[in-house]
Amino acid sequence: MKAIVTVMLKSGVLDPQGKAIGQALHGLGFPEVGEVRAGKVIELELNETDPARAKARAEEMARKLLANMVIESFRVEVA
Amino acid sequence: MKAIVTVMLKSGVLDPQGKAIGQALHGLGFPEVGEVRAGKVIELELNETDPARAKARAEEMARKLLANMVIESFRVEVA
Amino acid sequence: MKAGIVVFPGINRERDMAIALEGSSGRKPRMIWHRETDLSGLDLIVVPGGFSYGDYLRCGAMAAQSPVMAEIRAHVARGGYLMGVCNGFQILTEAGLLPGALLRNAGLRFLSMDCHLRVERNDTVFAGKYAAKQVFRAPMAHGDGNYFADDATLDRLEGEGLVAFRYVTPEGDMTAEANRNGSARGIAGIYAPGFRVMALMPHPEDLVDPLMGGTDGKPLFDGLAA
Amino acid sequence: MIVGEKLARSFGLSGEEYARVLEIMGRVPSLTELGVFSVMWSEHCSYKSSRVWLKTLPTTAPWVIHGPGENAGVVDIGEGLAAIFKMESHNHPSFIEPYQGAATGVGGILRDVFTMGARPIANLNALRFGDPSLARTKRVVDGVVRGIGGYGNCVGVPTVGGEINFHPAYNGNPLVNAMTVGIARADRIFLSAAAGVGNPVVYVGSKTGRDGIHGATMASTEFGQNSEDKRPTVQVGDPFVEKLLIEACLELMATDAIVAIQDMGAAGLTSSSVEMAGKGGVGLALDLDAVPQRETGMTAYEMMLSESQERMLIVLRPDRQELARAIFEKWELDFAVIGHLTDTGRIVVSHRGRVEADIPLAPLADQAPLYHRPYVDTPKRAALGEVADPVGIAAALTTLIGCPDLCSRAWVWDQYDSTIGGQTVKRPGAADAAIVRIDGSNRALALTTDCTPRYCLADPEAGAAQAVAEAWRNITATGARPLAITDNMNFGNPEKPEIMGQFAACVRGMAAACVALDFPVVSGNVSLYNETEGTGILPTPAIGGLGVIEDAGAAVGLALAPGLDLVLIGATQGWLGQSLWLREIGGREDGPPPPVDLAAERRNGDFVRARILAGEVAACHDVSDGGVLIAVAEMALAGGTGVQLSHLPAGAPHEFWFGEDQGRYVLAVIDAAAVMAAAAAAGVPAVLLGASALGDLTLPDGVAISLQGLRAAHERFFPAWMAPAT
Ligand SMILES: Nc1ncnc2c1ncn2[C@@H]1O[C@H](COP(=O)(O)OP(=O)(O)O)[C@@H](O)[C@H]1O
Ligand SMILES: [Mg+2]
Repeated sequence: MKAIVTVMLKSGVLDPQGKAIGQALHGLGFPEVGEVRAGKVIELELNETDPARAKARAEEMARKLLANMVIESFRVEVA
Repeated sequence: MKAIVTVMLKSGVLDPQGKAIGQALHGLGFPEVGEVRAGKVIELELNETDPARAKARAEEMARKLLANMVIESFRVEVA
Repeated sequence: MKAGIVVFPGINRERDMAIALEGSSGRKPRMIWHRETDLSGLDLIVVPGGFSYGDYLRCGAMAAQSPVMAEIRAHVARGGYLMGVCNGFQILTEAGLLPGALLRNAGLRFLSMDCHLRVERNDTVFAGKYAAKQVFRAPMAHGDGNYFADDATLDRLEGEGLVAFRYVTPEGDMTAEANRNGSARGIAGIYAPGFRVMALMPHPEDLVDPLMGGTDGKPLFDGLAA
Repeated sequence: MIVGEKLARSFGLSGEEYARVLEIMGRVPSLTELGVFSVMWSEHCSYKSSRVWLKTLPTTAPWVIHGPGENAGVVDIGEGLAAIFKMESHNHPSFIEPYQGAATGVGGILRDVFTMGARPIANLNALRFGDPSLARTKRVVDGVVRGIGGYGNCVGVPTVGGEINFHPAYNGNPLVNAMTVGIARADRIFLSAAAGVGNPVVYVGSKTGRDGIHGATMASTEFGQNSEDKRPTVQVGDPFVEKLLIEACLELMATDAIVAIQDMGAAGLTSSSVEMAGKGGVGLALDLDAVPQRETGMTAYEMMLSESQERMLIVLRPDRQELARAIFEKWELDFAVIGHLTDTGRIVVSHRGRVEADIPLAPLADQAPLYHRPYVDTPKRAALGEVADPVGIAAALTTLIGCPDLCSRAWVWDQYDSTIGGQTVKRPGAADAAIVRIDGSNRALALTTDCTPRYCLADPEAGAAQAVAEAWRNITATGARPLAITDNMNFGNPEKPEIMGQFAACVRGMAAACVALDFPVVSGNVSLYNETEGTGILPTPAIGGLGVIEDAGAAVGLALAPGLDLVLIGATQGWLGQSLWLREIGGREDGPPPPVDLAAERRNGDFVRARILAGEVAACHDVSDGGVLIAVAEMALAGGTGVQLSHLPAGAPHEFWFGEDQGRYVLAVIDAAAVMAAAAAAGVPAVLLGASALGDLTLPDGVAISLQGLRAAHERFFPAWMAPAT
């Protein structure tokens, strides 16, 4: 199976990258852009066939390594 | 509307970060992890109500700035 | 050559570059704020190192979209000289003025140390004061210097003699260890066809004074002074 | 939230302190007012436990322009120039989030320096970590090093030096002390005292969010089991904005627009506005609606206490407001007039048409708590007595040179841009102090950070004197003249008399050394409550030293070349108490630390500097951790040159080669006889150790140690430790 872990800064935590991207997009002629948040995505091939277990394991990986729970939150999708 | 742009390295471009994450996960007791790819996700608030237009604009942003087509590919979801 | 240095927000090696250019030419280069559009009277434009726009998203991506880039393209089209160093190299690839891209260093860490570069050809204005195949030392300081291009592009670069410098050992050999950031085929710097546009990752501008540990970078600037 | 003693306590105020708030206000304070009192009276901002002791430090010299009390210390370095420098801790944030904690620590200390008008030219750091065998320690080291590099590299200030120690006492409390040095014209120094009733108060930089609220209070309490709960207060830095802020501020400083300027550090808008108005003896009216905000619905309390990074507060000449606005807009930074100075002597904070705080400034400052905390002296350690050598000299050398406290730090400094600016004459590892030339001048600064916490634990007074002496010695060993220090006093819980005793003794030791060496304290920082679940850190008075050398080209490094004689300057008794040999080879942390003879320190150092400036010295290295043989081995490795040692010590060889007696240097010279004669004439002990030659490091008994093997041992630890798991 495949698990996709998306890691974003928690709301309220300054996202300098998102801010800079938003400003750049304005400058490029995309005035419709409002808030921008930048995050990471990690795609994992898992040797696992049960979606529920895959999801639980990927969540464990996120908590242990992929996300920095002090400032980030994550979500997991499996496919 | 919200557009989510996911940017990944093209296959064929070495992804040392993904590889390092995979190794670290093995070391942490996740032997089921196979290939790992690391990418970026950019979440955009758009002042736009038409999903098709939002998607088209976000794709334009990705081509112009958010992705470097020499090394990366992207996908856009709107919500 | 009359030189100008383009300064994007976040660029931080513009003073080092000015010192090196002035040291060889005796002339102060013009500082060009990125919103300026008049590049007339300049023979050489330098895009120096730093963290333009914080290196957010991708190094050089936002600067490559800056209005001054159109003027830089016009300058190149007129036959003007252009040099990018470090962030400048990243910006020029992002802008499509040079092929390929600079990826994260293979070891995923910032690398600040001296490296050795081999001069691949010395019949250009940039390398003319070096001997052919000469090895010189230069400090490097980057997190994303891992040169990448697809094989066809790399073959074309080599075929057309567009590789400017490669990472080598002090003896001039290409080894995995000498190529710390993992660049394809050990490429540290490249030319555009015509040899008027050149960019490289290391910083010869920080080694032009015996007091700072050597003058290995000086020939490059002497070449540009003429 | 109901304002009362219970809430006050949760904000870190004691019952007594809250009673004083009630008295000053004459009523129950509002939430915002209570917030202002609690952060202003926190240990971090008020120095309430340390102030009585800090006052005893020597802070003056003819070359000191501004001592402690300003954002940073200022010394005259000649040619009409001033060096502005300070060190500051970011210990607690770095434990909670190592990357951001260290990064924002660098950002904060940079602002302290450029707020005074200086362009920052160098960063250093002093780091202490826990037991390397713990996984947590590895994560903290990795994050802190990446954070320091991530911020410093991006703003474009070279990181040129520092120090790292490991000890289990730092397991739950790593120390991250960051130092910045800047250069300004001596007649263009900017201060923080506000003046001119009616003058606009301007906010510049980044927008305000809910970052780090109560960070200053957090830095003033111990960590307990639930320190995880304090996590949402972590701030994220934006070095890109900091870089723009540096350039914008320096551009504004080239005009006559600024009356006063102060960075927003701990306790953000509260401490910057209260301190500026307080120092100037004026009042202040703030309108929080005008504050640039990143988040919606922020309250007055949140805005006053936010520790969002990369912000400054400026009092402007009213007729220069538009000029200033244009500069900040050019640099794409926020610029907002958020208030003006008044003659009321009060800070009045309004928000959405309501007065949220109205506090008299004089009592807020004058009646801030000041504690003469009870203290007990640290008991003296019993003398060590004879310690036999279980392994021999060669084996001990290889073990010691590879141990975490002595191994190569190249893995660390290779991640810091040390050459940017094009002025770095001696990079990390090249000399005992980093040498950074001043652009456009021949002059250079010599910079170092030093402290040996195990000495301070065993004897805080001698240990702190040693820290100052080592900083002075490291600068001297390059040929530079030591001018002044900044300090960062890192200790445990001051409410414990033993900890307070360590603090008091360290201040005494520092003061004595500063006086004897003409090396005053011009700035500093105190970090207390470095304890986790009742266990304190080693007392760590980190010293940041600054010196100047008129001719940058005259500075010497430690790399050895062949064909030189090695002369040891200074007396050797063979002191093994608290030595690394005793810990790493003998398996004991024991005995008193080496005594510090300040008169000998000065005599030896002045002698060495004179020899260097006379051009008689090719390389020089001070003798510190690990003793003479470690110093010699480091010189050999730095130069890739072997040494043939010939000196046969009178006493036990391991005591001579690994003892940590103070006040010593190894000089590599061409004419040993002349140097020895000059030493004899000056009353300075000198011993000929041997000579350098290509090849191995050979001991007096003929045992040869290959440089290759030594180098492998020296360079193994960090890369192996940090190698990605496979
Ligand atoms: N955290 C650090 N950052 C940068 N340089 C460092 C760091 N720690 C140590 N160094 C450098 O390593 C060298 C040796 O450090 P140290 O062992 O503390 O020397 P000494 O004992 O002579 O003071 C010095 O050049 C010092 O500046
Ligand atoms: Mg030191």
